[in-house]
Amino acid sequence: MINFEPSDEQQLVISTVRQFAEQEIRPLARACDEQAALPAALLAQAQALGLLSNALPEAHGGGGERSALLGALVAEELAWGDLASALGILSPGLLALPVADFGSPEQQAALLPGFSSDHFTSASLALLEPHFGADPFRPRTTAKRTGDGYQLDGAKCLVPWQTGGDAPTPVLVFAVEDGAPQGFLTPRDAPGLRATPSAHMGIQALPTVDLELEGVHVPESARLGDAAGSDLRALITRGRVALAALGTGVARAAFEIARDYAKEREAFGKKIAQKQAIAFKLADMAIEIDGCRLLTWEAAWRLDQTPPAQSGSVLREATLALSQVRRVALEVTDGAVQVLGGHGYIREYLPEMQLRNARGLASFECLALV
Amino acid sequence: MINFEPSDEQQLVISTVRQFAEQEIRPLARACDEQAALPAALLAQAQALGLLSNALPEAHGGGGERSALLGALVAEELAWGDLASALGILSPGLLALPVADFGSPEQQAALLPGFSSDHFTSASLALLEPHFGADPFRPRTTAKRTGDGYQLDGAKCLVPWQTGGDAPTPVLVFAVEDGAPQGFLTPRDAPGLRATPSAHMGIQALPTVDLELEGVHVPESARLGDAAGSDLRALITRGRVALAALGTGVARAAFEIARDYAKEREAFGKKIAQKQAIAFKLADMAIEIDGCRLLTWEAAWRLDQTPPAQSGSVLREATLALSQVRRVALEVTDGAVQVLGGHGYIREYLPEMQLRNARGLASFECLALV
Amino acid sequence: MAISFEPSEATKQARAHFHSIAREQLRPISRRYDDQEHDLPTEWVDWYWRNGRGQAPQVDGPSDGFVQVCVQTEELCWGDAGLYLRTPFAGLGGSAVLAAGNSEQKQRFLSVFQGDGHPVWGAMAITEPQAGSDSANIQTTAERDGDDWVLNGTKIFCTGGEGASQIEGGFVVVWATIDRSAGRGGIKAFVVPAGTKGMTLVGLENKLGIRASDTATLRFENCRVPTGNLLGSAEVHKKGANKDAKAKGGGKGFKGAMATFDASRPIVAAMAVGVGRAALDCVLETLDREGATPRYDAPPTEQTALERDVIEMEAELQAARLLTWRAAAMMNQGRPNNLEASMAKAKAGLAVTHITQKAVELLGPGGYSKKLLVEKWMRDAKINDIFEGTQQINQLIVARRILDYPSGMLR
Amino acid sequence: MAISFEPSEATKQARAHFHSIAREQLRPISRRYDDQEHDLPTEWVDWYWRNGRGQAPQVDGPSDGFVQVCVQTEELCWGDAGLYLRTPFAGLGGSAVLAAGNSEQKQRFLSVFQGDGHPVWGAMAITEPQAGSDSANIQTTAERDGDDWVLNGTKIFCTGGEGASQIEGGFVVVWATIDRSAGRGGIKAFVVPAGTKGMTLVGLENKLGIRASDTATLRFENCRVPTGNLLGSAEVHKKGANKDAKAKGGGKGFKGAMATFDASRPIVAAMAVGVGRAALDCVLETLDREGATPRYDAPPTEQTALERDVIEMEAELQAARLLTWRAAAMMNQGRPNNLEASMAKAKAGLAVTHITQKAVELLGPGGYSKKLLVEKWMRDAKINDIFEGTQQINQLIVARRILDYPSGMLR
Repeated sequence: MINFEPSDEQQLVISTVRQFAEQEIRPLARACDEQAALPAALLAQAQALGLLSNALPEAHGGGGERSALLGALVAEELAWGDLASALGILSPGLLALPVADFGSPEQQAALLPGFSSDHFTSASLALLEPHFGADPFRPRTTAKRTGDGYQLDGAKCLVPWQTGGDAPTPVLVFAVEDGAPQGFLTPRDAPGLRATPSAHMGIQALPTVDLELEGVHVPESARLGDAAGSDLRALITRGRVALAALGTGVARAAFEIARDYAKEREAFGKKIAQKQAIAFKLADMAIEIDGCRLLTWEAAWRLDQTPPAQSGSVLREATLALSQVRRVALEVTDGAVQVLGGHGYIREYLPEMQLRNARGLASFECLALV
Repeated sequence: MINFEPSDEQQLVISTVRQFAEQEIRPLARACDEQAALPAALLAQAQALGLLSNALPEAHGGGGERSALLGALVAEELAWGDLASALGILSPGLLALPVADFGSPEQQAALLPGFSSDHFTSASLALLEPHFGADPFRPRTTAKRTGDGYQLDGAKCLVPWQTGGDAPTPVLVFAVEDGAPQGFLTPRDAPGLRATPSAHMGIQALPTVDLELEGVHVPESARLGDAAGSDLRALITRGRVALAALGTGVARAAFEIARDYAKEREAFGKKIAQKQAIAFKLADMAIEIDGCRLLTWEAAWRLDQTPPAQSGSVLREATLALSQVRRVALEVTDGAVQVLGGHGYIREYLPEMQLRNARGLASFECLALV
Repeated sequence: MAISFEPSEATKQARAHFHSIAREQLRPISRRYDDQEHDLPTEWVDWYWRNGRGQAPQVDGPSDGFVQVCVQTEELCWGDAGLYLRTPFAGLGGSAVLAAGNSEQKQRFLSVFQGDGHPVWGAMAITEPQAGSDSANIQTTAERDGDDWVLNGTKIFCTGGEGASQIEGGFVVVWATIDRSAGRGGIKAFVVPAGTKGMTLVGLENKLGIRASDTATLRFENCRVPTGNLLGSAEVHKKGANKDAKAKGGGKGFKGAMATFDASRPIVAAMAVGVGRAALDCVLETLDREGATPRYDAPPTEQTALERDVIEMEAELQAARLLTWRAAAMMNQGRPNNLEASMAKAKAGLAVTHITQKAVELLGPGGYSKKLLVEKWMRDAKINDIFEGTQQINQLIVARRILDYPSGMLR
Repeated sequence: MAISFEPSEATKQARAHFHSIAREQLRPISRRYDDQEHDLPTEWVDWYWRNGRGQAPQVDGPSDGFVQVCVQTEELCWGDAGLYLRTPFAGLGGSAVLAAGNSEQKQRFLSVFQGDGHPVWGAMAITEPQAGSDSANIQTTAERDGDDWVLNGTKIFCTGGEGASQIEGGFVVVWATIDRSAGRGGIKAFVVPAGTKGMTLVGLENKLGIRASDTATLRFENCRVPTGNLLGSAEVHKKGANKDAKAKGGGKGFKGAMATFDASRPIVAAMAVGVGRAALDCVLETLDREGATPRYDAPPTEQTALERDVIEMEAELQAARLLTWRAAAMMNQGRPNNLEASMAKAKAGLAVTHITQKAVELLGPGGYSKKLLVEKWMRDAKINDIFEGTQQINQLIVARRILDYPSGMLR
């Protein structure tokens, strides 16, 4: 039966994360952006909510309640607080979820328990590449069989690179082996791997690096899923749903700020919200944001009807949702800057940051997963 | 020196054609659309203005004052009256102008004098093709050398097909000969050429046909420009400038109707033009229309700085102008329907027709030339 | 239950049922009744009336309720929106009777739609020549005279108004003021049966699209209906009157009309989605046939403009559909959906205007020609941006809701 | 003469001259002064001041007048719009003195900009914390006290306000009311020289872009300027007063400010065009380098999304540029250009917002990173949609003009 009302359990998760976003994330958002860093305490607090742990297999200490839809609900709320913080908080999933979906029993046993603990364990995934026209589905980074493993060569960019946690986890590098992309669990200190901090217009608080891989050797056991391998298409699909949810959250946040400002601010003797040009713009924002959320929910719900390895079959729905979100998040954050006028342009208010963050959605892939 | 003011001569042409459009074209526009025909008298009156004749070489009875910019000024005013009428009035140029630009002395002597007379001489050009993804620059219709001429095979669509005039003129068919498109002056009654009347959502008053060419034989002398041939790229460039000017005229007409309606119509105790949602929409229309006109003027002006055979070098500017016009004419006519509300949707007012006409601009190429 | 996008079995079966009706009954006559504007599409009207009024097979199990109605509407309008609007339905007039009528009135006016007689139509007449979407500014008057109400005025843009006013058994619900000084509070709805003396069909509009639908101008000159034809109470609540009293009895006047719109907007939005889907399906089928199926994994710099357009069209259509279903699902739960219904209507009207306009473009000269139906769908689609509240009216309602402004704060 | 798009020889030379300044002086320090917000870009300020204030070579022959100024501005802002705004110019304050000052005032306040001393700045202070674009609602007061005017109030978003208020020789033109009951008629402009007692630099804004530019908050507390520093007449024309009198003497108050905007809007639009072109050039150069030069003759179904984007960006930019030049050319002829200047400003602001945002997208993660300047240009560009009249204010002016409505009819 078609139903748009969250269940009590879904609603509880939404409320919990919304409160966390309101009380813990949002108040720090501006300072995080200016200082280009996320406080370890924030990440630890978020970890304590057990969002990731809950989704991991029970066999490895998790709650065994994996749901892309729940992931989308969580992502929207976190990003409503702040996109960079949300990406930081969700970053352990960049390794934990692919390992849960595709990892060999050994890989799961080695890596998953750490993510089910109360401690924030940093993790990362390296997919995007810096050359013009880079194709996330078909990386140029190569993996060549060697006697005892693989040699990785190539370059990656926009790789989340947080530190912290009990033990440094490997970065999951996607490279093409015999024409098909595969993931390789690569130690951060592997010889030949060079990480250079990178800076961007937005999501400044999320530490990122450019990676160069020159003759990086990893053992055979580093291949995600071992002999069976993994499906990049499935991961990108899950990444697109996550991004769509995050973008919806950013847009909603900017919309609310613009709405509240418009109801407060006077010009020519009236609240500016009473001007059709402003009011209709706000109405369009609200409509588009709701459309984005429903598209995202649908794609996430379809993922939940599909075995993780076949997630790629939902690529169409995920892509439709993300394509709307990319447009809408940009329009809404830009519109919010516009509604605030001069105040939209200064770093005292959040819309300028939300605009910078929203613009990144067009280039992101797999910066978070559901 | 950069100057946006028409000269006295240019202004005189604008005023003359504007008056003609206002007094002769516009009053008939609705009836022409409903009856799917253009009155011969209207075409004759328009011919008597000498717009085409003025542009043709003096050697063949013309005024020798070819100017793409003047052509653009004329086209905007005619289309302000009505697009289908404008296309009908300008249709003799579809043959006359290519012959003037590329025709051999014999072709010019045979064909041009008829177009310099006071009588309307119908003419046509067949470029567009009916298959999906048809490429105007690379037609599929073929021209093969035979012993004494060429054999044409293929299909064309949206071919203006007016009758009337002293003698039926050949239709200028574009076909690929040895990989390069060339024009062939093809008698309308050539064996193997079959014309089937076609109907469209808009420009209903302009008679058009689908053409089938099966083994149509034309003599060697039918090749436009004889051995030297012609340059389709040049013609498309001139066609795009003409379309851009026509589209600007359609948009301006719809804008004015919407503006006047909004100033008359009351709702909730005020003129609807006093509502920001309507007023700002009208403002955007006005801005975009002016932008379209200036882009069109610039492309036309560049054509006038270029020998006709090299017109293709202005393809970029022509394409930029037309791409804006295609978007703006659709948005403005759709917006005019919206401003008129229920009255926009009925065939008592012109915007619904202007919307149908404007939508065609996306598919047209070389339906008129400057 | 949790969020779910799985239609019930009944909805799936209804979808298949109405899809085949659309394909077999409507599409074949689409072009003809576009060309033959104002002709009654007798094949469709008779077929529909004879064949169980299109009723879907009964299925046990949970029902999607109003969402299923949206699905059915989408299918029929995928077939032909103009013919859909000419279907012998009680229409908006029927919705008004259902929403504001008493049980006697419901029986008297609506039973004929379940009867064995000839096809009948219902319609609603609100818009007036000088009013447009400003429905509070109604000039048509109803004066009490003995046991009758006497109506005087002119109504335009009355969808289905020919059938409802001319064919016996049908009726037009006419909104008129019984006290102009009371503003909205004085506006009431009256059921005028077909053939009532004093109700004249002045003419039918020639339109851009939905030409199979009869959009009528009706004149009321000393048109008498019995007092029993007033929907709701005759009590007039003036501005500033006690709110409780308003909520109790007066809610069936102007507010009743507005409530009818809240209920009808998801259906109208579903109509739009149907037309938009027709155009999008045609594009997708053409692309498949030409071996140009759009890729969802094209690298950013290699994606074609066509692929991007199609992805945008698909996303817009689905967003419109989901917003529509959400507004309908809220009705199942009896929750107020004024905001969500207006969102759905605004989004759907705009989305399908764009989708159908784009479809014509993507299909090139063929899309522009009358050989395909896409050009017709573009003309049909535009009505969804206009009737049952224009784009602007729906934006206004949404804006008031999200800003929490009463109508006086934002006009 | 006829319509012509051929720049004069002088314009061509000026373009080349300012282009090389932009490339050699501005681009190399662009990133640094974006990072080091609020630092004075001394290299640029000193270079500009020492090297003939950027003067273009003298060329005989016809001049494009204000169009040439637009071309020069475009080139410098192609270099860096933030640094351009930090250039030691008389700025909008200078324009106000030129437009509304007498010859003694022009000499007194402007000659220093041609002098041999250190760099100086002028600025204009209109916006107030509670007013935004509503410049008629100015709260800052000026009271006559003997031979002085005494100013009290706070001004925000004062572009160039640090230099103008702090560096000797500079000045801020402050708009204040001398009679609040007179509305717009009471608003007058006062020249406050840098360092005047009672004028305090409260702070500088941290901004999204144009970070090299000093956007100041200035407080005026019993700030005294001599009566000779009032621009125009002290006469107050109340609402409904004799129009002739208004036109004669009173035109230098509020209307004077507005006239300054008409004159400045084409320049501001040209700034926007410069930033937009920087981003577009970067995309085009990247495409050329990658062998992906956009085609203008691509078949409709094979055109890439990227090609269509680039064509749209090119067309939008050129439309904005031509609208800007048209508004400037009208100034050459002394024709009123209020409509055309607002059109240019509205179009340019919006166009370059889109163009720069699109450029970031088209360049992928690289475009989003700080390795390229494109991300900065996107941040810089957005100011053009906001300052010197927001998008909405310009739409409002255009709407009033095309509807022929006085301001009371449309707000």
